[in-house]
Amino acid sequence: METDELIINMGPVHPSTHGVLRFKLRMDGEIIKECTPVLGYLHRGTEKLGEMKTYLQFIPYTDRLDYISAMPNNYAFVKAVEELAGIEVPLRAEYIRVITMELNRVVNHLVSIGSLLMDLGAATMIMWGFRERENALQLYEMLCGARMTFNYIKPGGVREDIPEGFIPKLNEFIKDMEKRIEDYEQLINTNEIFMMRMKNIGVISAEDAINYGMTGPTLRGSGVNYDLRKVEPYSIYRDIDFKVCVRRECDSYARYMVRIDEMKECLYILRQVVDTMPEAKIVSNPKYGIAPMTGAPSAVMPYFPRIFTPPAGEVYSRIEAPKGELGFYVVSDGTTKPYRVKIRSPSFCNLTAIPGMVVGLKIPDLIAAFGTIDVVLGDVDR
Amino acid sequence: MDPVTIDTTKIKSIKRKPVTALEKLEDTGLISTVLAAREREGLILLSTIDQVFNWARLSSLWPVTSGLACCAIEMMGVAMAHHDIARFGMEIFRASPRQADLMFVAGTVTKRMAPRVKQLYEMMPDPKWVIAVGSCASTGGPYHESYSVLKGVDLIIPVDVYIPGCPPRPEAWLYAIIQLREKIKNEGYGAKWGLNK
Amino acid sequence: MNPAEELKQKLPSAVVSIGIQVNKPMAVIKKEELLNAAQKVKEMGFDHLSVITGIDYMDHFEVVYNFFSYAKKQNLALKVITDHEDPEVDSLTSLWKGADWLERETYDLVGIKFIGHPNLVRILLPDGWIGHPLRKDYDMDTEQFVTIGEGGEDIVSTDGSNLLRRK
Amino acid sequence: MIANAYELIVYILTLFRVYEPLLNVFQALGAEYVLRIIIVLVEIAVLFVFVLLTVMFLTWMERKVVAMVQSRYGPMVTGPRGLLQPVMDGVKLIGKEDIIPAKADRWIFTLAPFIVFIPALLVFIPLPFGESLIISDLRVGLLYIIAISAISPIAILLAGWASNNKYSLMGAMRAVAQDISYTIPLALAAIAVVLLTGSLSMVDIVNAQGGAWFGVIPQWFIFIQPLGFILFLIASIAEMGRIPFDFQESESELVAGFFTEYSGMKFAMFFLAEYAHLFAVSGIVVTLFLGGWTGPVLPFIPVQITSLVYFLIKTYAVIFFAMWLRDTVPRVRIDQLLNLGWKIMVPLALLNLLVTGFLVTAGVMV
Repeated sequence: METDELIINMGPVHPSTHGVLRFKLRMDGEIIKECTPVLGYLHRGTEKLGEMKTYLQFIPYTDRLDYISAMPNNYAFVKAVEELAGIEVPLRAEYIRVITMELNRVVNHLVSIGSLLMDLGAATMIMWGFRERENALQLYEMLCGARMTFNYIKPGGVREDIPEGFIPKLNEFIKDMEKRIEDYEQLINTNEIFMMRMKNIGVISAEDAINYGMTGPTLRGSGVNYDLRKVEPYSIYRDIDFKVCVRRECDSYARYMVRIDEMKECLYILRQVVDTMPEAKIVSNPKYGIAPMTGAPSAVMPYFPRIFTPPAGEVYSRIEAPKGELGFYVVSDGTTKPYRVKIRSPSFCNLTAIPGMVVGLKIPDLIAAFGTIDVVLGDVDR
Repeated sequence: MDPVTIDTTKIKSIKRKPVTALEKLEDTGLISTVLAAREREGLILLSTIDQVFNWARLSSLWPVTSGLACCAIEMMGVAMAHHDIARFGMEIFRASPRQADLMFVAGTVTKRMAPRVKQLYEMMPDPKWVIAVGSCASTGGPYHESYSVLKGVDLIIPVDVYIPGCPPRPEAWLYAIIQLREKIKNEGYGAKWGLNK
Repeated sequence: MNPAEELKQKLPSAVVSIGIQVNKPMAVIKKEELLNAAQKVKEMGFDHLSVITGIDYMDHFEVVYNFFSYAKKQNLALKVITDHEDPEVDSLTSLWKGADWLERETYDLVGIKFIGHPNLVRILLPDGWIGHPLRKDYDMDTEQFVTIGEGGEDIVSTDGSNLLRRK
Repeated sequence: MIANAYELIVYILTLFRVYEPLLNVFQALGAEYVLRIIIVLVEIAVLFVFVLLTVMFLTWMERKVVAMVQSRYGPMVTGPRGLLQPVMDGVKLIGKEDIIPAKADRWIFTLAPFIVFIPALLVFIPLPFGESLIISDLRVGLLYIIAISAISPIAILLAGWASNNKYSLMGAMRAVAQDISYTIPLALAAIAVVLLTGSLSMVDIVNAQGGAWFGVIPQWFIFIQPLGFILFLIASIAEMGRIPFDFQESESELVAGFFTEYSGMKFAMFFLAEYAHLFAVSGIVVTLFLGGWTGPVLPFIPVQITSLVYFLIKTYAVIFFAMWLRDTVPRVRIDQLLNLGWKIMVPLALLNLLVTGFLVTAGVMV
């Protein structure tokens, strides 16, 4: 039976587009014939601002790219600058960075799973997710005073050493979290309706996923064993024991399960890092950071110069952010400001696959598939 | 004499309880409303009907679900268990602006989004209120120099309460909500629509 | 032998020079030979196109492609240099579907045209936006405003009177 | 034996020795029917106020239950424990601007909320809230209820069509598809009960469940008709349009479904109708399967009061179940829902009917 086609606009203000994304849908009844994402409603010109600000001034802007997991963004940019300038980082600072980043991965996946479930109609999970997220944010507040946008990682180290009482609280959080993940699994994993909604929805094969440039949990849900922390170990990931969570089903359920597994893995990493943390309280490179201050509470107070000039050159450096491969292409011309900053954001590249994924499915499936891609619009539009 | 004891009678004398309508208004610390009231000879006539309606309105502010950027995550944080704006009866986030009373402009308003935000505001039925959340929505914030960001949402729609912060802490949101409730409490029926002039 | 050298060996005509881009091998490719070289690179196992970057150097543009091979776990960067007047390079959408949006974005913000791209329109900024913001000569002083047309499309103008509130 | 609420009012008036003089006055005027009309109006007013209060309470309860599950407090500031919250919501909605979209069909757009709201109240007429607490014991009570509930899809379709909004239209289409495909298993499951009682009257159905096996286990139809109960419950939750079957207004897909464009009081009417429907359907579930208002008779307390309390307790248990369900499960997809309805529930309901018919004919049951 032939029916008239219906053009539906989802967004930019729509409850389930996670912000201001817009889908232009060509529908045949309830079935999607064509899906065109329209981006740019949150395009803030971050790359241009990168050319206008100094290296250190630009770090806060990286926080606001992927605002759910800001710490890896911080780190990705700082890593690029460090590679460019060849800065050594003290071991303790690397440990602190890994703690913050893995903690942020947990937070990111909590929000991701929560909002996925909320889009599917079960509002309870997001409440639970945010309850635990709040505990993690309190840890961040202890660390740097901010809840979401940290500006904590600096070239050559981190801004401050971890405060007293942080590690016990972190341990408490890990312990609590392990129990909570079991709760989530009880609530969701075996839910018949959830399975019906997620299995065989938004299928993307490994070849396609690679061809589209998808990365992160979305790629690992398609069965590609690829994690930059293992492939190109940066920071101290070389010394950490963890496994890459891979699922072979290629569907939304696989991507969801990868996230749940990764949270557990994160907690495992956190435990290790906390146990093996070096004692020496040096958290920034003396050449680029530390000015010894007498009479200060700790013997060395990190201090970062306002002006910072890496040598001319260009670098592309990438890390495994919670959403996938986050890269910064930084071109320096030897002045205090970068000549060009290009951000390779995971959300943008992962979103590329959506139009191909959802043809022939229905609007509820689009929401399920889109939810498991885990997109943050600040990261897409930049 | 015990040094710890605080003489409570003195404190009372310092902070006099507001009696008249204008004093009550000044007590809320809402500058714009106070100024507007002074303009009208310091008289705000609130009939009983007005009071009932104002009470109803401030008690059930339903926000429209419209997150724009970073602050939207904090908006979710405010709505969730830890801070729980449901206590004020505000947890009913309506996806359709037709059923909402309050808009949180939560995040950066880009040039491309600006007409949509305005449209959304215009779709809401009167009486309606707007809270500009974060420095982006208030002035453009860190993106003030950007080519594609609107420098403050008050350029396109009227704003009742501004919250500073990037993003503001949930406590700041709660404070802003309380301020808005105070503001609504003192609104005359005509004041909102300019009939008192 | 690093992949850049390997590429030079296989396609001596296309590669202008090879170098190192902070511990990642890089090859500068002739503009006309880009599609060939990319084909070869894909055959060499570089199946992941990580990012496309367009850089404005005032007198010329550079387009940098960063590749990664899942099998060999190697990096490779290709660089193409175009003139400033009419920057054009071949599109890689036939080889990598992921190149679609990356190229559109580069077109949008830097203004490099990709020949053979199926749908080369602006992606982040609305259609009709004047100038390409990431060029160094972009006019930052003229404010542009967007309004919504009858059919819901974006209309760009430098006059914001339709949008802005009367004070 | 007092049959219905009219007679109850007359009985109470007689008890206070008011009825006779009143009747004399009206008879003297030759207008006895006026008194009857007044009593009926009083009856309706009491029912209306009761239902409205219940609905308001239900919105509050819903928010509190959700909050409880999600480890929150829920409304706290307005009134004690936020009890005044629904009143405030109502007053606020009255004071809101009433928008009719420019391209909407004005008449139908205005009419639709009323067509939704009025049947939601009419459903209560043959529903026994307690011994003799019934407006009218219709002999076709169950049929009447099913017929009246079938009006709301039409109104929803009107609302969706008149709004001139794609989301509204899609929401309305879904709602109608869902309502139609679930009314059938609902009715079939109910017919099995009718087979057992041999009557469509709600009072008869309740009375049939009044006894007890071995003096302990109540003779509720849930024990005789477990499959029927489950089918009826699922179908009625689907008909109510609550999670996991809330397609008509599934927020993350269709913004607010068929009432996307409604604001102010018209929106409030949809809202009220929804909760009135929840209360009505829960009441029907209780009446058909959970023994209605039956329960142990207590000394010194009029049976009308105890039975009302029993009925409310059972009804609220069912309502709580629906709310609890809402917090724990995601929404199913529309095609999955229709599949479930037509391919599983209708055959099962038919099977249930068949088996019941056999057993009743064979004289095993009842």
